[in-house]
Amino acid sequence: MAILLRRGSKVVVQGITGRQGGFHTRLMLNYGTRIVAGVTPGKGGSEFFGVKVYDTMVDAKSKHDFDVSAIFVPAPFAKEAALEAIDSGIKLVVIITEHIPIKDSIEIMERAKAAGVSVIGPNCPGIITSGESKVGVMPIQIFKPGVVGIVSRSGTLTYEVAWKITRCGLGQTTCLGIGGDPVTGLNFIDALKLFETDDKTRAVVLLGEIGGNAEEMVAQYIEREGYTKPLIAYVAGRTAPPGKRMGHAGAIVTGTLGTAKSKIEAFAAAGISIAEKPSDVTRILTKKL
Amino acid sequence: MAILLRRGSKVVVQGITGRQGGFHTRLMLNYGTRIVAGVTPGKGGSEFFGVKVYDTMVDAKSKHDFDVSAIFVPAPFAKEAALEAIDSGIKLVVIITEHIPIKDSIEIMERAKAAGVSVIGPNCPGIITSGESKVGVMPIQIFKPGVVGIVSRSGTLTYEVAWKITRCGLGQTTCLGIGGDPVTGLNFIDALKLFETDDKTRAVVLLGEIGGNAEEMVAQYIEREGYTKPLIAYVAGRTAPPGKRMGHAGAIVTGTLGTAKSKIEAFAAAGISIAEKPSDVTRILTKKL
Amino acid sequence: MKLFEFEAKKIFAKQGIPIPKGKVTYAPDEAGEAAHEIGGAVAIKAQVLAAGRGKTGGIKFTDNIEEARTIAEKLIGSKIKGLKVGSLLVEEKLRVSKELFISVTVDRYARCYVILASTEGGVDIEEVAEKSPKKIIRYNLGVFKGFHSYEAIEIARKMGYKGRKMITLATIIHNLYSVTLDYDAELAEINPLVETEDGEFVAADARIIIDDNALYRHSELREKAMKRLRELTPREAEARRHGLAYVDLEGNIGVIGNGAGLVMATLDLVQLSGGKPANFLDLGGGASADIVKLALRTVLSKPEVDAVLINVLGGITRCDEVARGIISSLNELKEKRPMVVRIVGTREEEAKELLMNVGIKVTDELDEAVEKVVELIRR
Amino acid sequence: MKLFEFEAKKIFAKQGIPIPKGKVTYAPDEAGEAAHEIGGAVAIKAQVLAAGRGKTGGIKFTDNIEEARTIAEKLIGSKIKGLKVGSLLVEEKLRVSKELFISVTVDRYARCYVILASTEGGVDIEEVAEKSPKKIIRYNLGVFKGFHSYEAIEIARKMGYKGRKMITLATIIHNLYSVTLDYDAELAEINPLVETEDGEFVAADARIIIDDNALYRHSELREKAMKRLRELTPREAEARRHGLAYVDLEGNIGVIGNGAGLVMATLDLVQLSGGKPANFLDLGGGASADIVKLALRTVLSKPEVDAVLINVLGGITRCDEVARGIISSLNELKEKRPMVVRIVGTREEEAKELLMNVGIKVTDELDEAVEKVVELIRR
Repeated sequence: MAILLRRGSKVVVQGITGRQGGFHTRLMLNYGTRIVAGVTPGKGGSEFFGVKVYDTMVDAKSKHDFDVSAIFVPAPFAKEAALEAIDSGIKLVVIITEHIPIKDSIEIMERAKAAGVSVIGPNCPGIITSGESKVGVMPIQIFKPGVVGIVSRSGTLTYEVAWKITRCGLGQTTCLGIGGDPVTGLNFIDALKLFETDDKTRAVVLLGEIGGNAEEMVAQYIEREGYTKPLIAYVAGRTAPPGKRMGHAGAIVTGTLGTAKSKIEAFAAAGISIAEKPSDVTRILTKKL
Repeated sequence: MAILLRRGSKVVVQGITGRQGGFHTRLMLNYGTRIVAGVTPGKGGSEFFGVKVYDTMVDAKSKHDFDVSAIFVPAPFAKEAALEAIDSGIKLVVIITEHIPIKDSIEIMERAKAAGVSVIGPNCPGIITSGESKVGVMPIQIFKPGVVGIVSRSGTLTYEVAWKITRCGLGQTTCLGIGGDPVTGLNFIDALKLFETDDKTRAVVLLGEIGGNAEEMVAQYIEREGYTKPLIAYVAGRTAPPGKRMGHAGAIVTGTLGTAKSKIEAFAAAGISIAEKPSDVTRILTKKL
Repeated sequence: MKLFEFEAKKIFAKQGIPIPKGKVTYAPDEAGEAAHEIGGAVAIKAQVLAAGRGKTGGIKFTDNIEEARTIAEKLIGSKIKGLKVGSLLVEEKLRVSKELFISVTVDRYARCYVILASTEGGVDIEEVAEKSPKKIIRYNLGVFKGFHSYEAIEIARKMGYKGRKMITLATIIHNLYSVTLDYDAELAEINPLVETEDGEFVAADARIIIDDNALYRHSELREKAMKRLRELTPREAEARRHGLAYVDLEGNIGVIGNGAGLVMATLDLVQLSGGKPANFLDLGGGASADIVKLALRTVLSKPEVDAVLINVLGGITRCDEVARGIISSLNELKEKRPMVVRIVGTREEEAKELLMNVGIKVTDELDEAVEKVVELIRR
Repeated sequence: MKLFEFEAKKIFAKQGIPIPKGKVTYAPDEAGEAAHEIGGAVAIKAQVLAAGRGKTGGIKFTDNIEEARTIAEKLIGSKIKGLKVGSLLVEEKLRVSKELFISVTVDRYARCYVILASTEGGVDIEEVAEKSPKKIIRYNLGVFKGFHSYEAIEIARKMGYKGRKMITLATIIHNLYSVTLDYDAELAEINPLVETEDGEFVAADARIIIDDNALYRHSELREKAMKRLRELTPREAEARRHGLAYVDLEGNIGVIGNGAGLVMATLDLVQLSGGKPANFLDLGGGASADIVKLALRTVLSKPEVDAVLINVLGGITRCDEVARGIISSLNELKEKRPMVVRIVGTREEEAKELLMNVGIKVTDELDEAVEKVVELIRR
């Protein structure tokens, strides 16, 4: 089954004629992603690798039906593109763009929530359901259909772990980068819930990093609700120099959380298996499955 | 039964300590309106004619339950007061304040609609259910319990007609001033629908005036849907000098509508009884009932 | 408050809407100089706050500097649509390939703003709207939800534009929306928005009406509005300054009432009874005795007025305040012209007593009051 | 980008938040003059971008002009929390009756902004938050829905204020929210917000952090950020100018990778294997050959670096571009220090071939690459 994205999910690419959008549209098409339309204002009427390009989502929507939008437009225009996607009535928006101001992200998430739309990203590698479809920028040779779900805050770290999982023969159902920005759409817990109800996913890998309290919230959630599948977590940044401190308020919002130590301790307390190294993930997985 | 406002409807007055708010709070209390709280920022903790005053709607709400808010705050602060009322979860907001900028009114109506809140006004005399309760500024001696519903764009014209109806012995169920501004909350059609389902109301009087196309929309609605009760309309401004013209766009939005002639013709075409003079209203009513 | 074309264009330019090269002038020599500065063919446009200028000789073209002077000489001080021309806008003459229409105004019924756009702009746009409504695109929008660039692009696309031109047109549409919101306009309109032979868009005309109720938050416009007041008849100016809605009419019965609807109904009744109202005067809500006094002084200052009809239904307005205003102004003005007073509502009894004490009898019924005042005039 | 206290206060003042009378000074004489101008007792505050200044001697008080000079002399050029003091803020000393805390920042988990407010402000606010969390009011708010005056009033009321003081405090809270939104701040904080003995509120300290991603829409702040870059070490400055995230560390193994998570994981592994990273360097997404070249030059410019570990997992980043960057910089730098390259992902095959051609062998496994580089150092 996989989560969120399946073979045949209909995808529209916003910013399809841009440098990144164009490059990855081709790669996505090669992987088998069903891209039904593209949108770039001012480029309506043209074609791009056989995909019809429209000026607006409204126009594209009048000719096609789609399930997912992939946003590749530059940061200064990304908020408008995301709101356009939300207004179009789509149910899943994947924002690849990085460097989007936090204020814009907050507005995107606020309006997405009001409209019942799921957002992945921004500043994320996207989502791939191995062997079926990908909406994002993941290098495909790293992935192979299998039984492990991955959710991660970091793009390249996902590849690192996915590659090991592929090599050890387990393979992945869906891999999901939630994005590295302070404010993102879908969070770890949302993804874990989805994986829990997915028949094909037999174990889940969570890749966290220092900063924020997303990992601690997961631990709290698991401690409260439990989790019916093996769950392995890795946290990057144990030896990183302390980053910028968000004044007094930052510390108050997250409490004493945010360090690798705090996250790992919280995971341990919730009974989540912890990988010391990225390569430990597969070692634990093979033991558990 | 009456509409929207009944004996015992719980009312909060925003701007209760102001000149207008204070004066009319006393008159409303005298009439029997059940005012349960007042709000004026900075005056929380005081009392006003036995009504407790709070700084915010949130605070008032934590101590009282209410059905209707009456807004008497000055125009520059009226939008915030209305949004505060809408946020408080109240279901009916009556805005008496005049001179509210159109932009503010549009925002109020937009947010009220999203929240499922009814607004009466702004720039209106409010609403009175004869002999039961009033939320607004109508002079009470003019009204008497009875069987006629009145909806009007003009405050004093309402009094004129209500007074005649009282004198001829028919009396009123509910009288509702929808407000004289370009943008108002409840409109004629909303009010007509409510009166139609009210057992006690045996006939309805609609008082229109030149400008806009609210009357023509009523005529269209009645022509399409019919109306199960006698409906008498009067339009003021037959001999008024042409008012300011809203550029080309104004004419396009309302078409050739907006004149008394256009409104009266539309009413006639829809089979609505037309009063030539305010005093004709009662003449027609007594014939019909 | 309506803005002059040149004022509206200044706002457009500030908000990124392209306008023609041009200059405001107040004297023929200035107009000649402006034509010289601009060079080539120019349009000379009378600045009056009325639509339909072009059809009544308010816009002239020339490519001759001397002629520009002569045209200006004729226009300045002349009357266009009954309004005196005080200034001219001298502008480069655009090489027109197409005339579009864009406007943002209030949609009362939908309780929001509406954008109207058409590729068939120009003086006959209203006819277009009536005969082929499909040629006009209507797009509703609110304040809270806002209006996004992609919505403007969709409008420009529906107007049949593509590529760069579509984006440019969308930007103008979006900027016109910003003008409306930023300046609290009831109307912001470009008609025509010219597409030139070079494929550029330029606002050839400009119309903005500001919501008077919002002037308090636009200090610069507020000052302008104050200045405008000085240009009204002294009677109208003083009335407005005190918040009275006063309009001069041509009859001989002065009318004072409270609430626009009731005053209009009163005017209708006067006319229906064969009388002629001298004015429209709405005291507004909650008038004080002083305001009533001012209203009476305003109405009576007109020598044509032979009698006065006062019709007050007190709600917010307190009848006793009105009575006090009437009494004190009678004392002051030593007025001999007859007056019919009809007063009902909040503090009605007190008012009647006060008036009775000075010998003024109050009529209860409006029809009766109107008949009485019309009869008084006939005598 | 963090703003200095005096910069943040300038913004506060512009947005209607009361600040103490004060002056920024860069020399002892100036500080003396400022103290004289302000009169009475003054606070002399070192301007450094670090919290906890007060506890480490960065804030001094005096009512003597000569002493002000002396204090300034000692402070300017000294180090507070490892940062050199370049300027001082000389301010009137407030007569403190109470210290409050107000802050607006981002609530990541709730995906919105959060206002934090407490009547127990001052240096120990974090302790308050931990020990008695109920003493801190938290209020979430978004961008679209906005934050209304009545919400600010409700916060001020919950803080225990009434009447005029409540309204004043609410206005300050609302203005702090406006600062956050108008300036794209990740944090805008007043701690303490002093309630003076006269019952006025004054922002005694000020802290603003601007979202770097939003600098493009704040030209004035952007220029400031550019200037700040010049104050970094030349290595950090050049790296940042080109969008590289570079941080100097104290080891001898240069590390280059793409994606913060992966680079952090790499640093962890190096340390776990007994090595010491010389830096953190994230190429970001989609790095070109030129950026890779610059990255290598940056890492290698540090004499302490004995070997380099490159770990790239191509997604947006194309491995062939990385390979080209490595090759061209090696050609240019004639580098002798050993390099371990691990490269996987988009265009991996092309990259491996390119590197093979110049004799660089690519390692497939990260653990292996890390062990290899650590071993190289040990020899």
